[in-house]
Amino acid sequence: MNEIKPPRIVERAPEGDEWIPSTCNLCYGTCSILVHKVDGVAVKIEGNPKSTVGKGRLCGKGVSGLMTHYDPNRVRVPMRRTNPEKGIGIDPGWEEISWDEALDEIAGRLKKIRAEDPRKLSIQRTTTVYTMGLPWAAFAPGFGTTNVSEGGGGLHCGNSAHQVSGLLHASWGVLPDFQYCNYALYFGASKGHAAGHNSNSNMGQAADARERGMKMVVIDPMCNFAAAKANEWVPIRVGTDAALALAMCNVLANELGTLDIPYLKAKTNGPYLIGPDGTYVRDIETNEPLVWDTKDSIAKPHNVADSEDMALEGEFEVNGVTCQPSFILLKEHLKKYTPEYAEEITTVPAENIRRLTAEFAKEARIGSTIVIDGVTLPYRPAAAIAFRGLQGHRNATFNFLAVLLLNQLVGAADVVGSCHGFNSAFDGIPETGRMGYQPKAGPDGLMEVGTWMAYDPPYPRPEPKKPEEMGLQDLFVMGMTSPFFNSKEGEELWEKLDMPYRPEMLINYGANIMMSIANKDLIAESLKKLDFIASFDLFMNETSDFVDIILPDRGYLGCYNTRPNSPYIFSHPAGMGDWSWAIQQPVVEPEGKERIFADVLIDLAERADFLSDMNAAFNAVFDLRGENRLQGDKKYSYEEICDADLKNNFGDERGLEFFKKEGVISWPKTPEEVYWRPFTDARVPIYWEWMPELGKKIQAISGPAGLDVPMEYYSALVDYLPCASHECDHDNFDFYTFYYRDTLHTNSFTMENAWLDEAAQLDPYSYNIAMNTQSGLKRGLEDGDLIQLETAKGRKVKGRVHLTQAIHPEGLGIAALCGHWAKGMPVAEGKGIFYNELLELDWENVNPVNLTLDLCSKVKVSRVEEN
Amino acid sequence: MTSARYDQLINDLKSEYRPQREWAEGRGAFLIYGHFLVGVAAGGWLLSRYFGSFDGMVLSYLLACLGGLAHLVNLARPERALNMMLRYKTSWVSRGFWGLTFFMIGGLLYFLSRSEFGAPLGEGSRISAAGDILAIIGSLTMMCYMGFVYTASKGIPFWNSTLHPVLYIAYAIRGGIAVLVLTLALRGQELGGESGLLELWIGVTAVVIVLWVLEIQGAVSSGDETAKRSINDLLAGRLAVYFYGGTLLIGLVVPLVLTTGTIAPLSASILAVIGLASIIGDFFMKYSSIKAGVYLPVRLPHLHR
Amino acid sequence: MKWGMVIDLKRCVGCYGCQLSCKAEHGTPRGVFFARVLKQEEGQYPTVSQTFLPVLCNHCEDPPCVDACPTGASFVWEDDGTVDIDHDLCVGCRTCMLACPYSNRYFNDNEQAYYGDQGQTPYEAARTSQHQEGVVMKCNFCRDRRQEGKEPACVANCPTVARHFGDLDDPTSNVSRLIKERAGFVLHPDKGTKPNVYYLPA
Amino acid sequence: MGETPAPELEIEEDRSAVLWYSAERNAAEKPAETAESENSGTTISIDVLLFGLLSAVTTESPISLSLPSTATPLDVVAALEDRFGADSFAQIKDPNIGILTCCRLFVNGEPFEDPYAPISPDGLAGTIEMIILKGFEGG
Repeated sequence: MNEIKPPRIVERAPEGDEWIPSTCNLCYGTCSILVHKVDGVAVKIEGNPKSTVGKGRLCGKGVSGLMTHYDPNRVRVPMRRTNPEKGIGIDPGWEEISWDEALDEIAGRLKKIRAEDPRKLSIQRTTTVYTMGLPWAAFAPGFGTTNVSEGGGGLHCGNSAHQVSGLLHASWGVLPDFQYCNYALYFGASKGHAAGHNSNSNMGQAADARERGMKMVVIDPMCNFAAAKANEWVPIRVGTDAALALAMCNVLANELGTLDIPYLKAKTNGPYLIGPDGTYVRDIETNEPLVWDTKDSIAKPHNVADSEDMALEGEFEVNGVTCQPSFILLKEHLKKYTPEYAEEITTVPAENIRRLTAEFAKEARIGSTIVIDGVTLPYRPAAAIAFRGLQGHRNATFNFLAVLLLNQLVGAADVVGSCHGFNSAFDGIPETGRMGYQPKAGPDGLMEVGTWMAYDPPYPRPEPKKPEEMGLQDLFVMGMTSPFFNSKEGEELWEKLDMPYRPEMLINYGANIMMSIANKDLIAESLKKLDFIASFDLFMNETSDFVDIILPDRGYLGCYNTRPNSPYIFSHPAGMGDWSWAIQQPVVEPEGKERIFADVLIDLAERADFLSDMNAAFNAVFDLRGENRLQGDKKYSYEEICDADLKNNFGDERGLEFFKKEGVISWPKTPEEVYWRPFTDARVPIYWEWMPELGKKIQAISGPAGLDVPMEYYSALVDYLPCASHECDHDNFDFYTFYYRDTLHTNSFTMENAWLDEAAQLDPYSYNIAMNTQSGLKRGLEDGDLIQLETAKGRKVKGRVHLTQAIHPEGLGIAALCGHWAKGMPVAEGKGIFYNELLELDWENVNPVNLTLDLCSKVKVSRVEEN
Repeated sequence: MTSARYDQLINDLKSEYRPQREWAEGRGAFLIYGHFLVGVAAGGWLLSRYFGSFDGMVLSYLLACLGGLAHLVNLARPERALNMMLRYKTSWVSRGFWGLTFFMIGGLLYFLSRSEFGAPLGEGSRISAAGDILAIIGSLTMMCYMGFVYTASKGIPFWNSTLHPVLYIAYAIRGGIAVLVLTLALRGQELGGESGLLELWIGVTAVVIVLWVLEIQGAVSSGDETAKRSINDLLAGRLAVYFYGGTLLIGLVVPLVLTTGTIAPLSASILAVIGLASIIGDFFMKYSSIKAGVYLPVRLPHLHR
Repeated sequence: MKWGMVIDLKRCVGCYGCQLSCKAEHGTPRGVFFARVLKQEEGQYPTVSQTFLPVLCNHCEDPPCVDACPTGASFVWEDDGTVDIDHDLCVGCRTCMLACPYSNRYFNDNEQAYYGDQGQTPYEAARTSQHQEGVVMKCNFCRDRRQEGKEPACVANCPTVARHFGDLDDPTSNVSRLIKERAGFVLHPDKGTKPNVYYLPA
Repeated sequence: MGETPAPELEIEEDRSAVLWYSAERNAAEKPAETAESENSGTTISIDVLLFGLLSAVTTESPISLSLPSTATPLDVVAALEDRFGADSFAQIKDPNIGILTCCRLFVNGEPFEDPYAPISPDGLAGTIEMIILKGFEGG
């Protein structure tokens, strides 16, 4: 037995045996947990049964948190690089420094930049600990920079999923109403079967639904996770979901004719009259879009006529122009998407497309109602949902809209059993009514979200203008996380649009930028241009090669968070049941010199003289009122700010101390909150009238600067548009790669967790490239062979192939984001495939509307000889 | 950082058919040596006793000691070896332990009682008789228990055929003969016609071959994919070298050819070679069949082939 | 009294919650899995199905491992029929590992630290170090948790509530009812060990 | 309305239609309250505190303005632009929305959402805090 080094002796006061309530953050699902601490050491993590978030149970990651917390490879002290040369794999020559030295240097640079132009500072955050990172929402505005972004998360994750879910369902994403849904169509999503928002709670709800008899049809290139549990797996060529969804919409509208006419009249902009130029015909006085009142056979503003009398079809003369209701334009437009056309593109047989659509139409039970807790509601127990897998393509926006359109045609939107936004409406915290939100009608009667993840909701949209943000989101106004932070085009545009400043300094919070966006060389270039990078991290990862000062973070078992599940549209279970409000609190002492990052930010604000601004930002972010507001430039500890936030929302007797003991409080949801759509007088856009005009406005600014906007993406009617990979037809480039989120891993950091890594090594898919057995045998490959994938641009990755029947013959399924090469993560190093190495980060591969990155690529496969 | 054996375990757990390495690699190899030595010793003692070859008995006793030692090395906690006496009611391994214990004690008493250096007990005394009986009981137990250990291992389908115990008995006898032949050869004695040892050896070898063929045929026809996988590993896989080289060539072809006397007259040295080759053949027979053990994969019933 | 478990394959989504909550509960060292998740594929493209199959010791009524064990280290608790190992008796001969048709027994002779030569984490110093080395280890249906009135860790943690734990001798218990109602089946019934872990069809 | 639906999908009687129309009807009953402020003509004094990026416009803090009591947030911004330069607040203005939602406005510590509504209908003096809270999406 080789000699085992004793663990570092950390004096632990024998504090006996207690279970401490807090919140898991190995992913942003933020399930409520209880941590068993014995004599100062955390020895078990379990779910907190008092909370509806997880209901006392955790997924595989949640229970494995200890091996990340106590990983000996954790960064434990502040360090400064001594080797000025930066590059992949070049040793930065770390030397330990004190917190004071680190903060003085960072604060000095902040002061200089803030004097010149605070926007020279950009901030990059990991999505993993999204809600725990709330203090950044105060630090950045306090300092004065608007250049804030999620490391790859948004770009890969859900730019379009979030935007379109916001426009149509007033929430961050959509789900089937598991409790009542009888027929769920999954397009490129796992919802309740692998990872993502509320994955743990969704698993329970989806399992209940499956046992109750909900039929699941999963459209996915791979039969893993959701498709494995489905009643029917519909294999599909990668990235062609929109063609299938539009063909199904066509069958619904033009073959079966099973439409929820009252819904389309009252809840969509279907009745709005569209003139020859494709825009609304507007009332001369009120400028409101006009509709045709069939009772009085005259055009009236939408907010004057009764929806019941509005025409959805026909042609009319209004204000001297001939016009038609937008619905008929959509209905006609859909006709070109015949099932036969879709079969050609998607490889899904036409008769399956017709059968599935007929099943969906029948299960939707158009016209039926149901009584829930005494409230009569529309009953549409069928849902078509989608998420990251579907929208990870250049046609992201339309891909997502095409799927959600299926629900709109049968009225299955935010009612019982239907497609749901997560928690789009909330009455507020009992007794104080704080934090409540309700979707409502905005300009032109179209729906505005009740609440949003940030402060630029999807509607109403600002006007595109000459950009002053590095990500150019003030020009691409429907964009969210942006490629222009790191892409070459971004720099060229800053130049040509004479951006008043250039990025000089980056502060990173846990994001592994080198692995989470695209190929590593390109990202390395963009990082090397920055003068100074400071980074809060758990481990020294691939990005650390470019960092100047690394600061040790306490991690989720050592941090405060008063809003782990807020806003409820992000990480709280949907559907009927309870609301829960939990907190996150430090559970164990640090193993080294780690500090709570929020207090570090407050220190920095003090040293760089913007503490009063940061306090004002905290007041704004937490919406603190009365004596809970932070005063002037007084220095608060983050613990005090948390106490103020909780008292502000829950009253003085329920501050931090109350929640530290209680952990979580819950109260019941009402049917009106969960099934809010009939109670909200607002319409959703199924005809995106503003798009052509918006495209032209953007082109007017970006065109002269050398970036042309492809107008087919800015059309008012939803279309299938191929990705670059579909048009790559070099010979023997015959596989489409796609990546999916493994249930065992979160983004790129849990591969270092020894338990999760061990489980992933045993999993047939986690660290392998899944290939169809027949496709593999045809190429003389055997299960376990080492193969190489190469894109047309010459990007290469290697990995072990796993031959399986459970994948489309042209698909290569890879779990992301593995393939570490950093020495600071020895367990993770060399495990799995660095998928993003295959990706380019340029305008041809970015969705021109929401700036989502196209994640599929066409590759050539070859076996790697091993001696 | 990760130990090679741990990586091997992970790869094994990933593969559909997982080879058993518990009694094959690392300290597990000593289990094979132990079973081999104890088997030969048991046969050796009985046959030597029957043919009255004192040398054979001494050699067998030494082999048994070595076998016992090997078994101890196989144990991860040898200091608790005596616990293995407890569950003789159900455990074949425990019965084997008792067998070896009886044999060791019996053999010792037997030697002490009639050794040339005139121990007080003298031949024919009750102690010597007790020793003799104990040793016989011990070696019979050692000979018979071993096959049942494998038959009882439900996790390895290849071993579960009922022929296994008979096969191990046959091994023991063949080993015994080989020990006798070896001791005679070492004494430089020519093999007298009367002993018929060689004929007996050929007969037992034939029995072993028949049992082997039956067992392999049984496994193949049983339709049990796992057993077939073991045989595949044995005849065409990772253990083919040991099987063809060790068991067939050295253990069968060489001695058989030599016994015909065509190559060379049955001189003492040839006898020694025959004996040794036979023993080596037995070793590789056990070595390859034990290492060929493959775990029954855990599968849903309707998927189990 | 005979404890048994029912695992609903329609509910399980292969999240590894059982395998890892068990590991967290007992601090089992590397390469020792009291509970595991297997993935089994069936059929030809495109009519393919994949089943997530969580496995653990079946606590058989006629356990071959207990019969095979020479020292009595492997034994059956009289009070509740669960199969356990007395690590003070085990000599590490590993016979039981070969006797088990479900290969649910693991030999503890790997390094006792998940991060190898970087030493044990404080968690492992608190939990993993309690285990003896050179002995065989297995699931005992969380005897310690049960004595505190809790369900086994894997049952309590399963996010899809796919695992049910109860007394198979009591016909009215949840497990007995589920086995009857949903035609529960066992793995390798032909091995005659009378396993007490049942599966409900996917 | 287009082809007749396939036979077995016949909707006997659409019970949900009335529910789809209900919200619109409820909204129609409630008169849209447009409170007219009575005491027009008087002026109110307002102290403006600019934080974060906006504080780059001036070091003067607070900025005291006196505006008519019907002043709306847009009027405040217009007054500030008169003082500090025509497009000093261009980044937060927008023809569709008035003031971008990421520019948070607090009147006497309470958030103020509508850029077109009068800041203090009751004509009291007030402190306005303004700060730009930028996007934090992702996940």
